Amino acid sequence: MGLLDKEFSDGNIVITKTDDLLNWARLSSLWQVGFGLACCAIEMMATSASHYDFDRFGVIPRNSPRQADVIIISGTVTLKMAQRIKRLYEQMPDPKYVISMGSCSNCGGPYWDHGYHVLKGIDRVIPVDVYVPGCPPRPEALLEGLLKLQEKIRNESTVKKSA
Amino acid sequence: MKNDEEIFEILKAKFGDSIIELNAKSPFEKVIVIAPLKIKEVSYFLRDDSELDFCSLVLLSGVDDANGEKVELEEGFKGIQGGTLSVYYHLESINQKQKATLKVSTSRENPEVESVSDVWRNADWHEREAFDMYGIKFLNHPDLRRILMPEDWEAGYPLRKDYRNPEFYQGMKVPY
Amino acid sequence: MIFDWLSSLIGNEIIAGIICACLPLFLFILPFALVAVLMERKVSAHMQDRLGPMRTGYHGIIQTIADILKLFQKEDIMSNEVDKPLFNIAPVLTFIGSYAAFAAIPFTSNFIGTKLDLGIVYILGVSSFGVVSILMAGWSSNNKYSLLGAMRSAAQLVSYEIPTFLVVVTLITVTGTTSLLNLSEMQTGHFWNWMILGGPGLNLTKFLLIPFMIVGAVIVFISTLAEVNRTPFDVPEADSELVAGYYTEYSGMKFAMFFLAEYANMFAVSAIVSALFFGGYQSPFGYLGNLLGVSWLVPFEQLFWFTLKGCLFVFVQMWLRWTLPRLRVDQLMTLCWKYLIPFAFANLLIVGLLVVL
Amino acid sequence: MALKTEEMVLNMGPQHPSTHGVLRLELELEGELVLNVRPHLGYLHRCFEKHCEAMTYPQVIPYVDRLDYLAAMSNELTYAITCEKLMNIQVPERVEYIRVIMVELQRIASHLVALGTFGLDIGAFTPFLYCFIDREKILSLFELTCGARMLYNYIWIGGLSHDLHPDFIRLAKEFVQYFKPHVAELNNLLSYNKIFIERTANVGVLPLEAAINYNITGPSLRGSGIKWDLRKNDPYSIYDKFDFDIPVGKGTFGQVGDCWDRYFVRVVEMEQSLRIIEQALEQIPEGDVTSALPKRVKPPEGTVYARTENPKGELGFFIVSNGSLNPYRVKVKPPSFVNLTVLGELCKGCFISDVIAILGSIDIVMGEVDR
Repeated sequence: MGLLDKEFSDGNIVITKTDDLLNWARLSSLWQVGFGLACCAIEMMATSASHYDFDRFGVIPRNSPRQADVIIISGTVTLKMAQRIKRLYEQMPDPKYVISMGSCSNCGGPYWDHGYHVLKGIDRVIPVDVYVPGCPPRPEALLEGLLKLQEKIRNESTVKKSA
Repeated sequence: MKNDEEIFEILKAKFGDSIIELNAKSPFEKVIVIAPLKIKEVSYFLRDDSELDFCSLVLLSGVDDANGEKVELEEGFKGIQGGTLSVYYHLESINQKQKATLKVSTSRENPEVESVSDVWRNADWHEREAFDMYGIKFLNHPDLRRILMPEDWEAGYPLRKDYRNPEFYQGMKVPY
Repeated sequence: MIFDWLSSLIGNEIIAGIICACLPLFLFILPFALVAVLMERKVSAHMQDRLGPMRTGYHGIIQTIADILKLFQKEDIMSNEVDKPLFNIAPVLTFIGSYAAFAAIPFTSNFIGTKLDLGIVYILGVSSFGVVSILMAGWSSNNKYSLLGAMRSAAQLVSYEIPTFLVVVTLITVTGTTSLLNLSEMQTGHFWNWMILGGPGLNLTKFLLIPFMIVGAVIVFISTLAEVNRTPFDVPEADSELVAGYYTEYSGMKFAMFFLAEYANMFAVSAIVSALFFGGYQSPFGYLGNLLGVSWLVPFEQLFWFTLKGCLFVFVQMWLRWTLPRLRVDQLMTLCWKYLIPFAFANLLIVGLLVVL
Repeated sequence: MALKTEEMVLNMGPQHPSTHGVLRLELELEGELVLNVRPHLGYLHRCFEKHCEAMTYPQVIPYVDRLDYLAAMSNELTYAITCEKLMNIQVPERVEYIRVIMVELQRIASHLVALGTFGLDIGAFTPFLYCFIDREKILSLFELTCGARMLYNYIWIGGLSHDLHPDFIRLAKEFVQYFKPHVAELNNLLSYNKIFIERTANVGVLPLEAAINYNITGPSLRGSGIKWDLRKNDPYSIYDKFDFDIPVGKGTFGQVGDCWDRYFVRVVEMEQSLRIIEQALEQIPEGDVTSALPKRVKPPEGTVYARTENPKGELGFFIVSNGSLNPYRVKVKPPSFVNLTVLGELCKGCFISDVIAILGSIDIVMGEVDR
């Protein structure tokens, strides 16, 4: 991608440091869309609640997608819901990230075979950054997924091509 | 408190031919079979009669009996022609502490049952669900639309035994 | 005083005026908003048996800086249907409204943006700016949630101005001044000179006034709480009903402006409450500087007390927010029109009588 | 010339902070007043009934968990009871006791979420987190028993997957002692809060006749003032051995059947569940929990309907068996689905904020509404 493609041939020290700063800001203030789908949403709430405390990592739920950075697809995505999720994703401002939480949104989960109304994987509709397996994933697993996402953001660059 | 035979006798005496039989095949509950276009009348009586007093409809469920003949429609796919679809009504009386199970059967090609949503208000959504899943048409229903599936779902009625999933819905691949 | 000093230093009154105007913004309001956002998160977290932000700096002290830096990087979404000029002006206007209020608030006896004689009246007038910007934001967003939030907010702000003003009038009848600086100066000395304890002097009227002053302080605190849209009066941005109220459609820096303005507003109203009833920048126990004979210490002590009192009230606002449920919009109006305004009015009459007698 | 006016149609959901998942409401508004509410369902329709037809009887249990995912144990119990009725299995005494303990713990956990989110809808954020703290304690007990936090697959047809952990009884007793004062804390923080009462009393009044005609069940029905609890009125398992009360709505701060009554019934029910758990923990006998597990679940032909009192209301399973290894048809009687039908009736003429309060007070779970 790269915001300033071809403007700088290499990342020099100024750009690298700026990158580090901006990435640090993005990764330490990932606001999630306050949005739950199914069983996993309860575990997501438990992760935000006192025992696991998402807020330690700077994650707070914002109800409006306009003010959010990360959307956690927490649960089974049905065909009826998939279009709404796509629209929700499109409403979020860039840079935005997606965590797919739970088997259902990864690949259809237990509903993969006979689920006539279940979308088999949210990645058929929107791009996913981190997949968290489990049915439902434990809060620790979701935290691990968040750390993985932070790791991913840490290695991003506004100048260098990401791929 | 009345048992199923007594309720059946009362209904038989009142409605005659509309009450078809008392089906005791199942060892767990006896089912009173009623003509599909008379169910509303019978329901009103069951609710309003002081001895029966079935004040609430616990459950309304459609069932695909799949008792028609299996025909090969396309290569490898078997459809069902003929036979019946059924609707089961589980009733309960809180005051009389009694339960009853009713059943109506209707043809698979043109499934029509009288709606009971005037009698028990919660039947509204139950009937919409049965319509959604089996395509059973409830006559005189106030708002018979699909309830769970998307309204533009064209692939048929998912809980029928010969249902086949579409390949795509609005550009999304449906099978795994 | 700062202005005089600056203009003599620079030799140009206009530049000095601009610098003077910018000083509170950069010295106080922005840092305070940053601190307040973090404070809110920490206060709420510790009330809820959590830790709050922990990963950015020691116990997350630079969390808000990360938030702001991130909001700088966000895409600024503007959908086709919005009313573009209004949509762009609204956040700026909100910030102007809350910033302009600081012009007449005395931070210390020496440092006040402008020594307006009508200080308190000016603040009440300027804070109505908020209504306009909120209506603008709600209307221009072309979003039903925003619109509902804006309508609620406008009704609420306009209504709650009235009890505030009635209490202010009460104070004016007692003190005879509308300048916040004079008002704060009057409450000098010790805490028994504060208006909540009947004001300076030692006579019968002072003791008779005490209960009515307490009532007045409570009313003004409640109504200012409503004016900054804090729980239990946060119906305009009721997040469980209206998603995010009037700023539902805003993203990136525009949202950050609303966000910062809210916290700046919180401090502004806290400062007003403390200036009116709790001695403003005055120390409750006399000054260390006077005691030691170090006169330059006094303004700093005053700034310290001013900030402390302001933060205390901000803390109370946060405490309420994380404890109480939210009122419904009609109950909000009932509270204002059926309880606060009659009480404030009766209070005004009684205090007026007492002062005349 | 008269100005032309029209109602504003507000779409609430499927992504909305307080529609408890993915319910979508279409509100017709006149200013803040709600003229009409039309719920739209199906955003979480996961084809449960189709899956049942394709699975064998024991394989259905994990899917049953995912119906009312806040009360998975209760769902499993209902399904197990239905299948046991179908196959005529008597389960050992110890199994019954363990089931009752689990289900009552689950009831507390489910009510804690219901009360917490209700508070959240009204605008009180902190009680929600306090409820979740207590819920975590219950979940850790479940985790000790069967390794999972939310969806357990623990209660099997004819028994349990395995016995209790040796420490379970001690820890459960500790939990009961720990939790008792917390109900009072919740009452102080939320139930008797003046603003909370203002928001919920006299709001969304559900008259008893309407409740019965709509077949509302569970705390929402009892909030309207009738003592109807399947644990007493149609006893299953071993509930007739315990001593507990059925709380009903009394209209303490308003009319009988308002949101506050429905809310408070749940609070008192948690206390009663604690009583049941205490008694069960004292009386629990020794025994083998897997002795009655059938080798092959192949029930005879026939139809059966069995039901239990779930935290949300009456959960029932209607199973049509054709004598094979797979159920021919499984139809769920979902309490949340039925309770939601009354929403349109309750919301006519109230404010937008009240819609949220009413929805919170009837406590739905979308997994069960849409299945």
